[in-house]
Amino acid sequence: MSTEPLLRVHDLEVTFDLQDEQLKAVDGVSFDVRPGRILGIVGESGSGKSVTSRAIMQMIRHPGKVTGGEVRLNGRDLLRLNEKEMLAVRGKEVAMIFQDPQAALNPVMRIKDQVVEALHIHGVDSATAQARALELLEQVGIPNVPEAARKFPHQFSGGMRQRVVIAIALANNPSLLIADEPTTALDVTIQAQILDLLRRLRDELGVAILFITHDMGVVAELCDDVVVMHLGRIVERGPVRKVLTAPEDPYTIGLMDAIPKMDSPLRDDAPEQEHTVLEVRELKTDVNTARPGWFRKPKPFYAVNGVSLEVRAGETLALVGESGCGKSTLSRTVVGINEPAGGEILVNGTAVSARSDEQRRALARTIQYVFQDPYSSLNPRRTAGQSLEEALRIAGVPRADVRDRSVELLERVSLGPQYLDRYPWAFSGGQRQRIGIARALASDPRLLILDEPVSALDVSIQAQILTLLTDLQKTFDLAYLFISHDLAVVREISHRVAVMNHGEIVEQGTTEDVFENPQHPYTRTLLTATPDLDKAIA
Amino acid sequence: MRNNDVTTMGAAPPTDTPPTDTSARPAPRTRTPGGNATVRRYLAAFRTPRGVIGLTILAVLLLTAVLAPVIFPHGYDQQTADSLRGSSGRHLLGTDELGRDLLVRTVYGLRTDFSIIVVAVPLSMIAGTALGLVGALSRVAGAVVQRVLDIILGFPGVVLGVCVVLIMGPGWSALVVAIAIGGLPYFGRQARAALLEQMGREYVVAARTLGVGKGAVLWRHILPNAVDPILVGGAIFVVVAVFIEAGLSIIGLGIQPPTPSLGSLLNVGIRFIEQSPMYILGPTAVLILLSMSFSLLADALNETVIRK
Amino acid sequence: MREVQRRSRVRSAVVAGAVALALSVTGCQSAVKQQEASSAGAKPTDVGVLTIAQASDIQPNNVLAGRLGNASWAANVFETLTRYDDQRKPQPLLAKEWKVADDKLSISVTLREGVTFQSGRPMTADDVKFSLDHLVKSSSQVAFIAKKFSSVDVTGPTTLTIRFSKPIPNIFDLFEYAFIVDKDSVKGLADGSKVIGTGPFLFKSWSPGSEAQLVRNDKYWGPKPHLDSITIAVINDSTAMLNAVRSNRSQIAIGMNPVDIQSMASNSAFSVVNTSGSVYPLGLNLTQPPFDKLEARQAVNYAIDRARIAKQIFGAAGVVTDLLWDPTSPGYPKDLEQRYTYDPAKAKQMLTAAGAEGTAVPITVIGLPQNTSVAEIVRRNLEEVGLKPVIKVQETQGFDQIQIAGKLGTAFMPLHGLNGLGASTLMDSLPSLRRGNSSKFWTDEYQALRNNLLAADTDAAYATALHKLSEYILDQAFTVAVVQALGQNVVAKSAHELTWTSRSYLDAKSAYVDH
Amino acid sequence: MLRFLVKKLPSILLVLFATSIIAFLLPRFAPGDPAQTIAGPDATAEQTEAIRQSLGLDRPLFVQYLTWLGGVLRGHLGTSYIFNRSVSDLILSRMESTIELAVLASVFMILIGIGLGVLGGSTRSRPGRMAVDTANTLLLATPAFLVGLLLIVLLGVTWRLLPVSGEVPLSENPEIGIQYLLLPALALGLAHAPSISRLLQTTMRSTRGEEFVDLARAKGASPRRITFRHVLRTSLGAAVVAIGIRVGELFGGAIIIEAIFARNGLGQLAVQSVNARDYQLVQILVMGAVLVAVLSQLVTELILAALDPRVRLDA
Repeated sequence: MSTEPLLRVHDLEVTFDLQDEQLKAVDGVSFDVRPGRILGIVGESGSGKSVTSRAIMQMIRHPGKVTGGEVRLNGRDLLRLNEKEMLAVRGKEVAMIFQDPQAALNPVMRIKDQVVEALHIHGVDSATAQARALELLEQVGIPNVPEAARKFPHQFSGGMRQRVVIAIALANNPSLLIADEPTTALDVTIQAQILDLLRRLRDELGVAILFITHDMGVVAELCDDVVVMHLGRIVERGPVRKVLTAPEDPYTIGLMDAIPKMDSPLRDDAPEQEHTVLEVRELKTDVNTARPGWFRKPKPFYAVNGVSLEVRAGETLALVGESGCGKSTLSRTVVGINEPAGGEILVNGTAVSARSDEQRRALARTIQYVFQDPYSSLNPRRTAGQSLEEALRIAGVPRADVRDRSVELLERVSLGPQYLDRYPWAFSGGQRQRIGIARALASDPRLLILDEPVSALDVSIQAQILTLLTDLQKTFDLAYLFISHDLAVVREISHRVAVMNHGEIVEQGTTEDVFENPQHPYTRTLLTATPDLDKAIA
Repeated sequence: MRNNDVTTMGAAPPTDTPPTDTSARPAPRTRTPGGNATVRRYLAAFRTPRGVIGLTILAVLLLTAVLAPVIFPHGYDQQTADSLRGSSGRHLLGTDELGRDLLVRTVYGLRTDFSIIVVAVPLSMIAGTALGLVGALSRVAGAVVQRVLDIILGFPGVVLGVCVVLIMGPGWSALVVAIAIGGLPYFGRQARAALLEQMGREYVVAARTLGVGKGAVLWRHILPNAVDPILVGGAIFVVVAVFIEAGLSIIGLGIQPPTPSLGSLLNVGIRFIEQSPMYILGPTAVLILLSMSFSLLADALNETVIRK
Repeated sequence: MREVQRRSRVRSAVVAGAVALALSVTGCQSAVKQQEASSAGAKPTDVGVLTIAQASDIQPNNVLAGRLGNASWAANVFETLTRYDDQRKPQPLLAKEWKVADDKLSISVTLREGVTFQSGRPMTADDVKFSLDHLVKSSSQVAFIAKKFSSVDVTGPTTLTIRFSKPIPNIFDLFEYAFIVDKDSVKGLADGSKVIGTGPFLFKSWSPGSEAQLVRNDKYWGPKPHLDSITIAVINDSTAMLNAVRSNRSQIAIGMNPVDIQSMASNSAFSVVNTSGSVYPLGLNLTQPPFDKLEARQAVNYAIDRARIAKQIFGAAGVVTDLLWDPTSPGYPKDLEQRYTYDPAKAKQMLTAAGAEGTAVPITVIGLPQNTSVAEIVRRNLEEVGLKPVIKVQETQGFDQIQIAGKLGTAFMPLHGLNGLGASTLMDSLPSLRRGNSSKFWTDEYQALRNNLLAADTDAAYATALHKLSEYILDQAFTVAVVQALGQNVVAKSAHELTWTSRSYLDAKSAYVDH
Repeated sequence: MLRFLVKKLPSILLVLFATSIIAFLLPRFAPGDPAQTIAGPDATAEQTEAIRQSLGLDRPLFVQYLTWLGGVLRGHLGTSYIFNRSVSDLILSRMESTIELAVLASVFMILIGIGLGVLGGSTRSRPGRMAVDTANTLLLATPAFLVGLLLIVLLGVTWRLLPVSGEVPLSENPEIGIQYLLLPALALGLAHAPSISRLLQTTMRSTRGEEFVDLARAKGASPRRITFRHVLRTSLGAAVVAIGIRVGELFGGAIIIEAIFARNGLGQLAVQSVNARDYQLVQILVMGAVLVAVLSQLVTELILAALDPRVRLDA
């Protein structure tokens, strides 16, 4: 702690020049990063954390502008440098890792060339650069480097791509690495590997890292120090352990409370009933619709491959798995968006299919679907009222009662009647998700399929929606099939858990059993990979 | 899996970066009913610099064309012995080979072009959109329609026009038909693209899972959201339509004399380009203004209505 | 480093391209300079080649008919038995001499000896008989004359006698048209693959729609032609044709736009040769109102502003006349030329009298540029006197078809080439005048007047008969001569000794081009 | 690639087959009669009928179609009624003119289109953008024939720099030939360029918002390098697609350009054959136009695959 700061940000101010207003996205932010340390910047969306990181690189997008403060790297104020001088700093002294490794790599350049370019720009000759590139790829853990180096980004998985991005960042031995949500787009298991890698690089190379994230768990696992940002200001700072265990600022306190924790008490309200609302038997779904030729049959790809499960009245069954494991396909098959290729779906004990509109309507009286993205699940051209009206009319509510019932639905999700005539863009993400839920409740269903209902929301909003869901479940005796990749959330809301991998269910049991005593190795991997706030601090 | 709100800071278009919380933005227009909100968005387009210029040019042209019989009550066929004269006080744009005032003929030519556009473009737009949306009702029919549209698309605009004229004989209706058919694949594809995009949208899926019928989904959810790009496409297609009219008229397959159209004026003007280079000036300028006004409007709409 | 190299390579390529472009524009040879230098009077470089620019393509398959496209070459490859001189007196060509029998019911022809086809085969009386038979089946304008033959008897290798049941005074019109073709290769005419005649030039090549080549026939029976070759370039755009002549790429332009001809006429390096013209009639259908009334038809004659049409559309080439005969043809009744004067008031009054005011008059017009322009003025003129004319333009093919079907409607505007033919031939060859005309006009009196013309055996009698016939046609006004336009060819002064036949075909056998 | 072509073949054949039916039926639905054209204006109905029979035009349409298609498949494109020449000869003799025009026009189109597009897609200053946008808007509003007419008036009539009418084949005299070719090719190329430049410009501007461009900046890459190596390189696909579509349109546009510059190319041949109801020629020319469009699309896809490794042809 005694070393001179590598990076000193002092009183930084960034203003966005919008048409009707001046918006201070970063307002008097100061912090230090010391060599060999990892500083986390945490905050919810719009807190100004990314803008801060971009300001350091002088890469703020139009119409944003740095309007005050200084950014000293090794004592030199980067904000005073002109663009040409900055070119020499970027990638050489400070390097950046981006959120979405898929978007961050040039899709039409071989990965080696992209690494070489980083060296090339800073004057490394061709032969040396080639050799160094292979070395770097090796260093970040790319398997079979000579062959992999010739590949294009799309031929890699997300985790591998992020390793390439890190390799590029490390190319010129920068003293500071800025990582802007580098694991947000990745699955937990991959995230764990990348965090490992970053830690290792810090240890081996002594590079300082400025780590921007919204995830307290990740901060806990990786960072030494943390600053918490809210609405463009720093509200709390200090060593990770101190901030996480004993936050002082009310915002931080609230934030910490909202985060689902892996040691919070489990739900103890498992319903007594044995009535099975939904049963799925040996379900298979073929998602390969691409036509390979005129005369050949497409080769089937089963995203759901022989899955059986049941959801009982009033209970929450969580379906957990990483991206591409088939959990969404499964739920979409149940409501008829995808067509089953085999197996059976039983609702209230009767086999159903959802081929025709008639069948769908019948099914919709029992099962409703809530989508992940509240932005796109509401028609932008229709008001909340119109969206509700459509659902109510389908459910058989007479036109005269629609208005009253709509207000009633809104009340159930804690929204006032004034929202009826608003268009989706006038709502916040959380409000939109509430309307999505209200629409699903229109037909008084017995089961809601909740497809990642909170993963697009900030933590504080997420907590509110989870509470709403629990309340609704109690009031209306609803059953939930809760699909999520977030184990902490799942642990908090579910009675039972099914773990899905490669289209199959690998483990199923009560929440307690699965979390405390996982049987399947995959479940165990998932659990270890999930950043655990308390374990990290302890 | 991806936290959208976080993404906003990094990768979304810069104008979308107000670092407020996801709490509701101040929404002064909250209570406006649907129609007005849409109209407002279009009006906003007309307030951009391009929109203002485009609309002004169009308004002037349209007004002149509509009022032509009032401004020039003697019609476009006042023949005199003074043929192929240059610009003068009496004839601002000079006279044609039969001594008719070229300003008058240009204005009436513009009128003819408007009359073609007004019929052909909406016709093409409606029919093309309908064809493009067929896929929503039947997958097979949709595929077949696309094939047919592909074949029409294979015909370069003028070749298609020549084929239509071959059957119908030259004239106003042949031009309308040629333009309308020419636009089918254009609007059909646009509608289909919008359709495919909308079909993947969650609110469409949501409506389908509710059990809303195909027709209702098409009418309530897909069409309103597909209409913007098609309208912008329509504005761009007007330019194409003007070109087709002029192109066919230039090779003598368009509007027939004595009725002037911008293209038929050019057709004759080329014959006298050595004697009276002035001849083609009026129709050329008006044609460029006309197509420019629509392409500016398309740009303006595109900016404000689609990329919002 | 590689990047830098590549960029400089790209840059040098761009520079090289720009230089090449600049060179090609400013370089030693400029198409525009060429064109300006020559119009200032520079000498052409190529001596023995005559280049002709013409608007329409050549038509070997129609060599026996009069087609504008054949005017440049047909008389250089093929020859006729006789040819009219300036006074329209037949002069020997392939025929050495001829004698009309006293009863005027036969003609004996003696052919020139030692004439061979370009294939090397001697031309005989059999070929002449074959050619005349062939002409009957062709689309020639004068085929109707050959149809009147009762027999063609070959009396020796170079003699033959043609017999007919009634006198044929215009038989030399037929001879003027009847190219003697090689019976062995006549099939090749259809696609232009074999075009063999007896003329001073050989038909060497033809690429349809763009170019044809003739070369000197070294075995020609007459004096050797001077020219090595003749190139015919088909240029159907007026500006391009103007360029071709101005730049001296061509010495002759056939079928140039009248407005362009006027501008060429003022250029001292060129002269304008008047050739046999065309007549632009307005046919009126007697079976349909309002033209079932004589007064209405005559009113049309008063309504048309012939002077403006002639001047505005054709300039110097325009001929203001009410008649359909070639003004240079024998017996032309000059006093009838202005029988109707432009008098819209009178026309209006006559139409009102005939109760035709406000009648819709569809006019079918052949879709040629000059024709449609003429029609425009006619339409306007008719509108001014109270009719409601509507123009329907038909492409040439469509027009011909409707004409044959006899469905041209109330009024129609065809285009007739006069082809240097006399009135006695025209009255049978012009579709507007002949039996079965689209005006549906035919009377005994008309028939009698026509017979009188054919029977006239002296120039004076012919003139009288023609005057009477003309008067009758004018009175009946079933077809209205709107305007006549001279054919005009532009000829560079660097080309000499060009001969134009009475039907305006080019004879280049003694032509030469300045060095 | 071979697999891709094999896969594409059925749909190409289908389009061509459908086109062949349309091309065959079109002139036959039209009023007018080639027999009449051949017979000439003074022919009698009997003469015309005889010609019709000799051409086989009196047989049922279906039979005529099969005969024709069979011939085309064996390489016999038929004989033109008006020219009495084999259609293939006629097309070959006109081909040079149109190909010269189309090739040079394409070169102009691509150079100007990509040039303007890059300029518009990389200029950050407001006046620079506005200049490019204005140029684009103006060009976009000006069809090829108008560009042609303006060039004629400016360079052909007012200043007389270049000849504006007629042609000399390059094979005959390249020096003079190119001068005849420059203006029509420029007119055609210039008019089609802005649709390429606009697409390229839009794509480049949106590509600039991509994260990999940020990464390149973070590497310290210079603006020039970013523009050419990253933004342009990844946006080129959009330009290629636009070029592919335009090349097909260019051949169609050549009809009008040939008419106003008096070039004896295939376009003029097409207009003549339409006017003369020369079925045999019309059919083949329509098929040819569609074939060119289809082929240029195909080539586009191949180039696209070469440019973008993500596009897999045989997927």
